[in-house]
Amino acid sequence: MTDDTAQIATPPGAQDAPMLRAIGISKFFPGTIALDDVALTLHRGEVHALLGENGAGKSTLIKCLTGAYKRDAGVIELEGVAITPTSTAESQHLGIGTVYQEVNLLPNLTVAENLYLGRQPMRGGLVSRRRMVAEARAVLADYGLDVDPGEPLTRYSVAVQQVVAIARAVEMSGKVLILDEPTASLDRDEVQLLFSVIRKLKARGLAIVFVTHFLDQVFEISDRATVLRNGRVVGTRLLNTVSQHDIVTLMLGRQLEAKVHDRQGGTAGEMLLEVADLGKRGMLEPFSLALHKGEVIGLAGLLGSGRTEMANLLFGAVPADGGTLRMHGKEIRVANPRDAVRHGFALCPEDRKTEGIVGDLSVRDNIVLALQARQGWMRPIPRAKVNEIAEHYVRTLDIRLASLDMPIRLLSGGNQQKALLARWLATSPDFLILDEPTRGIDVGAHAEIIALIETLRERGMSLLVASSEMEELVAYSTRVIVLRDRRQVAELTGAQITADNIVHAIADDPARGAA
Amino acid sequence: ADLTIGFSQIGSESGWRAAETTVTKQQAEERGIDLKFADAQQKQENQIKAIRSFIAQGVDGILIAPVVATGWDEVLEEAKDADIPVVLMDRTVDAPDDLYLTAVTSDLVHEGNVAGQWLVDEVAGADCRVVELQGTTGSSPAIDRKTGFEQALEGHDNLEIVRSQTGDFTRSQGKVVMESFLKAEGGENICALYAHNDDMAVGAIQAIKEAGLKPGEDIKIVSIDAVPDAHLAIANGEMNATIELTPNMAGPALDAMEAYLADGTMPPKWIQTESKLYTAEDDNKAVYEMKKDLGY
Amino acid sequence: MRSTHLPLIVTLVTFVLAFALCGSQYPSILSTRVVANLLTDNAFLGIVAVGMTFVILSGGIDLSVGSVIAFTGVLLAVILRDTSMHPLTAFALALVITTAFGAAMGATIHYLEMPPFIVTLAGMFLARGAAYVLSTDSVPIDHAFYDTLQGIYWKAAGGGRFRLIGGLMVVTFIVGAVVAHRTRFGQNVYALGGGAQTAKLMGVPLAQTTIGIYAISGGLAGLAGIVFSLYTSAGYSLATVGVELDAIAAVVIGGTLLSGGYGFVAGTFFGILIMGLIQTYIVFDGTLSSWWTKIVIGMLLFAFILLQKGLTWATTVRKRRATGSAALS
Amino acid sequence: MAGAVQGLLKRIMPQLVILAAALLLNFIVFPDFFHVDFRNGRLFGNIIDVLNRGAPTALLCIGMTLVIATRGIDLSVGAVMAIAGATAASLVVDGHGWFTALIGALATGAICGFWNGILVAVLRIQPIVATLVLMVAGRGVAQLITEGTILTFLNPGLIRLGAGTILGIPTAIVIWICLGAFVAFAVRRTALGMLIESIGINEASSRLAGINSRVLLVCVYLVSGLCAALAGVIVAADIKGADANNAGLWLELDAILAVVIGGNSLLGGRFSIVASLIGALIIQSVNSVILLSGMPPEFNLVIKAILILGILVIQSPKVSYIWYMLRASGPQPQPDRKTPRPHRATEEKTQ
Ligand SMILES: Nc1ncnc2c1ncn2[C@@H]1O[C@H](COP(=O)(O)OP(=O)(O)OP(=O)(O)O)[C@@H](O)[C@H]1O
Ligand SMILES: Nc1ncnc2c1ncn2[C@@H]1O[C@H](COP(=O)(O)OP(=O)(O)OP(=O)(O)O)[C@@H](O)[C@H]1O
Ligand SMILES: [Mg+2]
Ligand SMILES: [Mg+2]
Repeated sequence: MTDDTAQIATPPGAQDAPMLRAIGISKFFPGTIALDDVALTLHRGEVHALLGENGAGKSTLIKCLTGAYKRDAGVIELEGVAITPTSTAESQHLGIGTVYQEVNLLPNLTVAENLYLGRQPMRGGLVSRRRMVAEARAVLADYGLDVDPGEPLTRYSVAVQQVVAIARAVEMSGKVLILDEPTASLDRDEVQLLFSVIRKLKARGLAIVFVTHFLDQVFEISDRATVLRNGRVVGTRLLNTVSQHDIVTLMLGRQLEAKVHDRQGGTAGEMLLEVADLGKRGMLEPFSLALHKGEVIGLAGLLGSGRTEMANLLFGAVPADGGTLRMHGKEIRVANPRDAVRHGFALCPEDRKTEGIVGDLSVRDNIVLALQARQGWMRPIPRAKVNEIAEHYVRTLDIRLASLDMPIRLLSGGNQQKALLARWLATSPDFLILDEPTRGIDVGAHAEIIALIETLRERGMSLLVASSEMEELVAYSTRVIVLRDRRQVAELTGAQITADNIVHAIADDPARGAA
Repeated sequence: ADLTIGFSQIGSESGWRAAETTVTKQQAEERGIDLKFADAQQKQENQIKAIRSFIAQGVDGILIAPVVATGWDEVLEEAKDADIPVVLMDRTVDAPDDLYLTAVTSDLVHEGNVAGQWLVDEVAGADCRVVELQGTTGSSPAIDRKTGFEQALEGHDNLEIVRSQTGDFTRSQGKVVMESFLKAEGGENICALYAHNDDMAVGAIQAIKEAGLKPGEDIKIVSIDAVPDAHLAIANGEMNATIELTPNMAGPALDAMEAYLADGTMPPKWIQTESKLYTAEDDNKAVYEMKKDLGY
Repeated sequence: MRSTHLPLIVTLVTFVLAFALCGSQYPSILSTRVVANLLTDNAFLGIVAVGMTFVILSGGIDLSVGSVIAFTGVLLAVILRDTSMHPLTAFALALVITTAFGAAMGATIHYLEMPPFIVTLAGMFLARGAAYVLSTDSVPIDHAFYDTLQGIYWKAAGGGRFRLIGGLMVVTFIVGAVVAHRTRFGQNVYALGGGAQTAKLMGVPLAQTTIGIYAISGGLAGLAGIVFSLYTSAGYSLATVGVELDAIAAVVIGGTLLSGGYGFVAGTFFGILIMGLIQTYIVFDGTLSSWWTKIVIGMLLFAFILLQKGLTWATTVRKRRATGSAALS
Repeated sequence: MAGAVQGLLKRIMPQLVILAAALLLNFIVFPDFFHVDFRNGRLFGNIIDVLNRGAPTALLCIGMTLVIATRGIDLSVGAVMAIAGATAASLVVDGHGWFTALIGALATGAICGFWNGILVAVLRIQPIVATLVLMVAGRGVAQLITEGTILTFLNPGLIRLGAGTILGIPTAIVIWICLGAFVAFAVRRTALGMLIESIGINEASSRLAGINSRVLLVCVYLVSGLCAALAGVIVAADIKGADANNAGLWLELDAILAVVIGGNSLLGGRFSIVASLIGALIIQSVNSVILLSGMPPEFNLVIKAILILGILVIQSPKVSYIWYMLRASGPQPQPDRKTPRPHRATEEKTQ
């Protein structure tokens, strides 16, 4: 379809000149055309959703707009004036605030320093730390965040960091605010807080770009949506004129047939793993767990409830300070990831950037890494075999890449996630732990991964999946364990597994501050 | 009463230096002096620090083997104020000479001169292309021994220094550089080698052998320090001459110190140690046996 | 106390303990003389270390400083010997040259994306080589102005002389601390150390900051050169070999992480004092042979690093326990 | 297989070009540079010297390449050389055979490497500092063994290791070429290479992928120690004596330089031992230019600095990126591998 739809799709309140207009943006990478003649128009006071599959070019477009990448072609006008920002700093001065896909804050600075880097409040020519902290506290309060801005950022969870990043971008943006998958690691309440802030800014007449893979969020907050596919704009829509279904079809270029799963015989298979009061002081209360073959246990809980901890403890990534594991009835020791892998465990970590990918290694090597590690360095996997494995998973998981030799860090976020999944599937584990497996994954892939989990389960693999998405948990779990304050508070089975029940189990929760 | 004396040594960069340290300690022991030893790791700042600490500690006297001639006025003044006598060893400093008691040194220029003179007599008018292995660039032995040697060669046009490169006073560099000399000039075109210390000469000897030439015959070799290995080489006819730089500077130094502390007798401002020339005539075997336990 | 201040505290405590310990063994260490000597003798080292702290905080390293000090010394000496230029003019000239040199290295590092280790290594050769070319021999400086500067000191009870250069070092540290912790440039340095790419996305001007950092380091090395020439009233091309390693060690002992992003200028000050103390102690002891001196220095260095690791580790573990719940409340 | 060779060639092409240039420079300052003849049982010529004198650096940078690939650095190699040399010397002086001496030296090297490895991998001390300790103390240990003297020995077996020849080729050359070839081959024919790169790029991820990063790290430093020990023995044998204070002094810097000239990132990750070895030869040819040029020694450092800088600038990622931009595109050449170096410098930082 052609772009005349864009003209049709102008919001009613936008007869005045657009805030930002980008025309004919192109960006080439060795072996990829990331963006091909992309046009994007942002009006004052509109929230504009930027949608597309993984690797469609959303982040790249954003980076071109903000000068993080040098665009190869195209014009960008801010309030009718052509601009060519060569660095983020420049676009910030122009009043374009951005949250990039991965949390981009500095681990060594405090929350306040991160928030005010580059524009610290000064007194007498010197940075006034006291004012900085005070103002930071005030700002973060708007986001329902009660943290000590004087503490190092790393003391707080991914979620907190994400919110800080957003707050920083908002503070920066006088005219345009760009959010690349800001809600990926947020839970419902935080999303709502974020949306209320967005509405305020909207009322102030900012133009806001909003990238996400959660369509209901798109429809909740956005006025218009521009859809990319393989680096091309395939259409811009007024959201009140279309249905989710249309958008999905537009994104994928095909119908997405939603398949409904009916799970019988959840705990049919024989006992695989028995965990007896495994725990670590200050991280997770001791918990017990019995896992059968062909079972998918969903881990539900709010941010900071300890899901990641549970995953890490089981995998030996964090040494537990008590508890036993019995596999096939006999006791095993899992002191570190190596033991875990040897016993057929696998873990897709939550933080793919720092704990998942090995950025500079080729996609191929990344996929076989775990398998090779298990085989030991003495027995290298033959080249042919490696290619076979890699190609197989690139096909089955539909990983979009220029070549198997490209460094994995050059893949788009979602595709990195898939490659990591491939790494672990290649070891054909008995027990697969997934921490937020669908974070940053597009709707199509989302469905595929849920289907994949299904098939793995049917093949008799046992899984433990931590996720913040109720629907998703409901979709594949045979059992749901609910965590709160680092403690197991409920377990739902069979018919009990409904979004409402999970929400309730999580919800009646007295203490809930940060994160 | 037995004295406490601080000794600030440059370091232990060469066999000779190690020997000097050993001898100094022996001398102190014989005299029942409590010697406080400080190794400066080739750094002047460390020497100055050491001296200051000695002063703070209130020692009776200080021995310094200065790493370089310049830059001692300030700290020597402090020593003077605390009236602690200072004796310089194996190198003078350019500071007002009322700041130190005396200096026990050889004359570096003279050493170079002796070496040059020996070579002049040795070749007796015949044409001779000389290669020179300098010490560490910028170090005063390197500079003075070069000067002295060149002075001796003045007016003898049959002698010409064709190549001169630094061998850092070390055996391995001596060998490496000599190798390049042999190739660049052609071994047969080199008639003599002058090395600023024996370590380099010993290295060079090996290079010459590996080039299939006879050190000592095809190429005459003269160097300075007279360390045991040099005597051995002379004894084996692989080297021709070496000028001794005695490691025993402490003997005279401590004598002067003790005399002064006892009844304030002022020693001469400069106690020069002799620069003895050793050639094949001397009984190098014996000297070797005698020296080899001095910790060279 | 913030968890971030821990390394600083640790170093301070370590120094006090060590000082007391030495004092108990050699009472004369607790004299004004020794304190004054610590300041005077380490003045030039301290000043370079301030620059080095900035470089290391930004995740870089500067191996050239030792050579730059020597170069500055020789330059001054030669100028004062061969021309009638007034020392102050010569100082200014030297500072300009060394700062420019540092900036040039910074520019190379940033624009050519070359690792600091290598660029400054080449810088080290270059500066030392330049010193040789100026003069291989050591050049004495005698100029009335130098004598007046050297004449300035406060003689404390107990014979300790607090000299001008010691004061200069302290001032440098204070200024350095303010710049690092209370200016935007300082914050950018930390940001750079935390992650250049992220810092870039957050709008930190990389080029400006990197060049600035190495310019500062170069400039301070120049200043240290001036101090060193006052200290020895001479210029010598073989001087201060390997000082860069001493400076790095001091910075690290001072609790700054070589990987960048974490540390304090003040910490470096105590790092310097600790190293000075080690040497003083060895001299007071006076029984160590050349080789044992090296070994002991190495072992003490190791001991300090270990002590820091231990303390830091112990406390962070407690911290984390705390956070576990803190993060939620 | 052929593909692998081609890949290697593509990888080391810049280094080869620079080496050629450096040798050409030698030829210009000294026309007989390439002349080689056979004198009293050994090949004799400047080229041979470059290969022979390059041996210590070459041996060092075999281990150094691996260490740097893991994002580390080993400043202690110079000191380890001294220790190993001293050990070997004192052993033969005490009347042991040359083989015992060699084994003894290698053992001490292994111990030193192990020590560094423990500090880095187990105690988690930053490599520069961790190895700085041994750099400072190591020389002391070496002098402790020789008691400050230059320990001269006459054991022909040991001397042959440094000054001897095999089929007319100086032993040192044979040793470093063989060892280099062996290690380079070993890491690529096994999975070691990939695993080392992996922990160099992102250790957290690698651990989670089940790689035993600790053991691997220790091994890498151990190898570095062994290489240093071998180099130390060769240097000592070459001058028939162990010079504790000067053996391998500042050689660690040359080794690191060689690795970088070999196009390996100091930030760890992808590495090529062959390229590093060529880097070592490049450095040695530069030294040779200085010696042959006959310039007065005070210019040595300036010349070296300028030549090195030139070399590094030529192959700096940015410049080669511009190169690559001039020549039309191809799939992922060096630039994109290197340009984002600062990039990774900065991610996954979790102090
Ligand atoms: N620096 C780069 N070099 C080469 N290819 C790149 C680079 N950056 C991105 N790409 C490619 O460009 C395409 C678009 O990537 P981009 O990150 O914009 O996708 P995206 O829409 O953000 O996907 P996601 O929803 O997963 O974040 C992908 O195919 C990616 O592999
Ligand atoms: N090692 C640690 N030290 C201190 N605090 C930690 C540590 N690990 C996690 N936390 C804190 O504990 C809380 C748990 O975070 P975590 O991400 O594990 O929870 P979660 O249930 O997995 O939430 P999500 O995975 O959705 O982010 C976070 O607030 C985090 O700040
Ligand atoms: Mg993206
Ligand atoms: Mg989690």
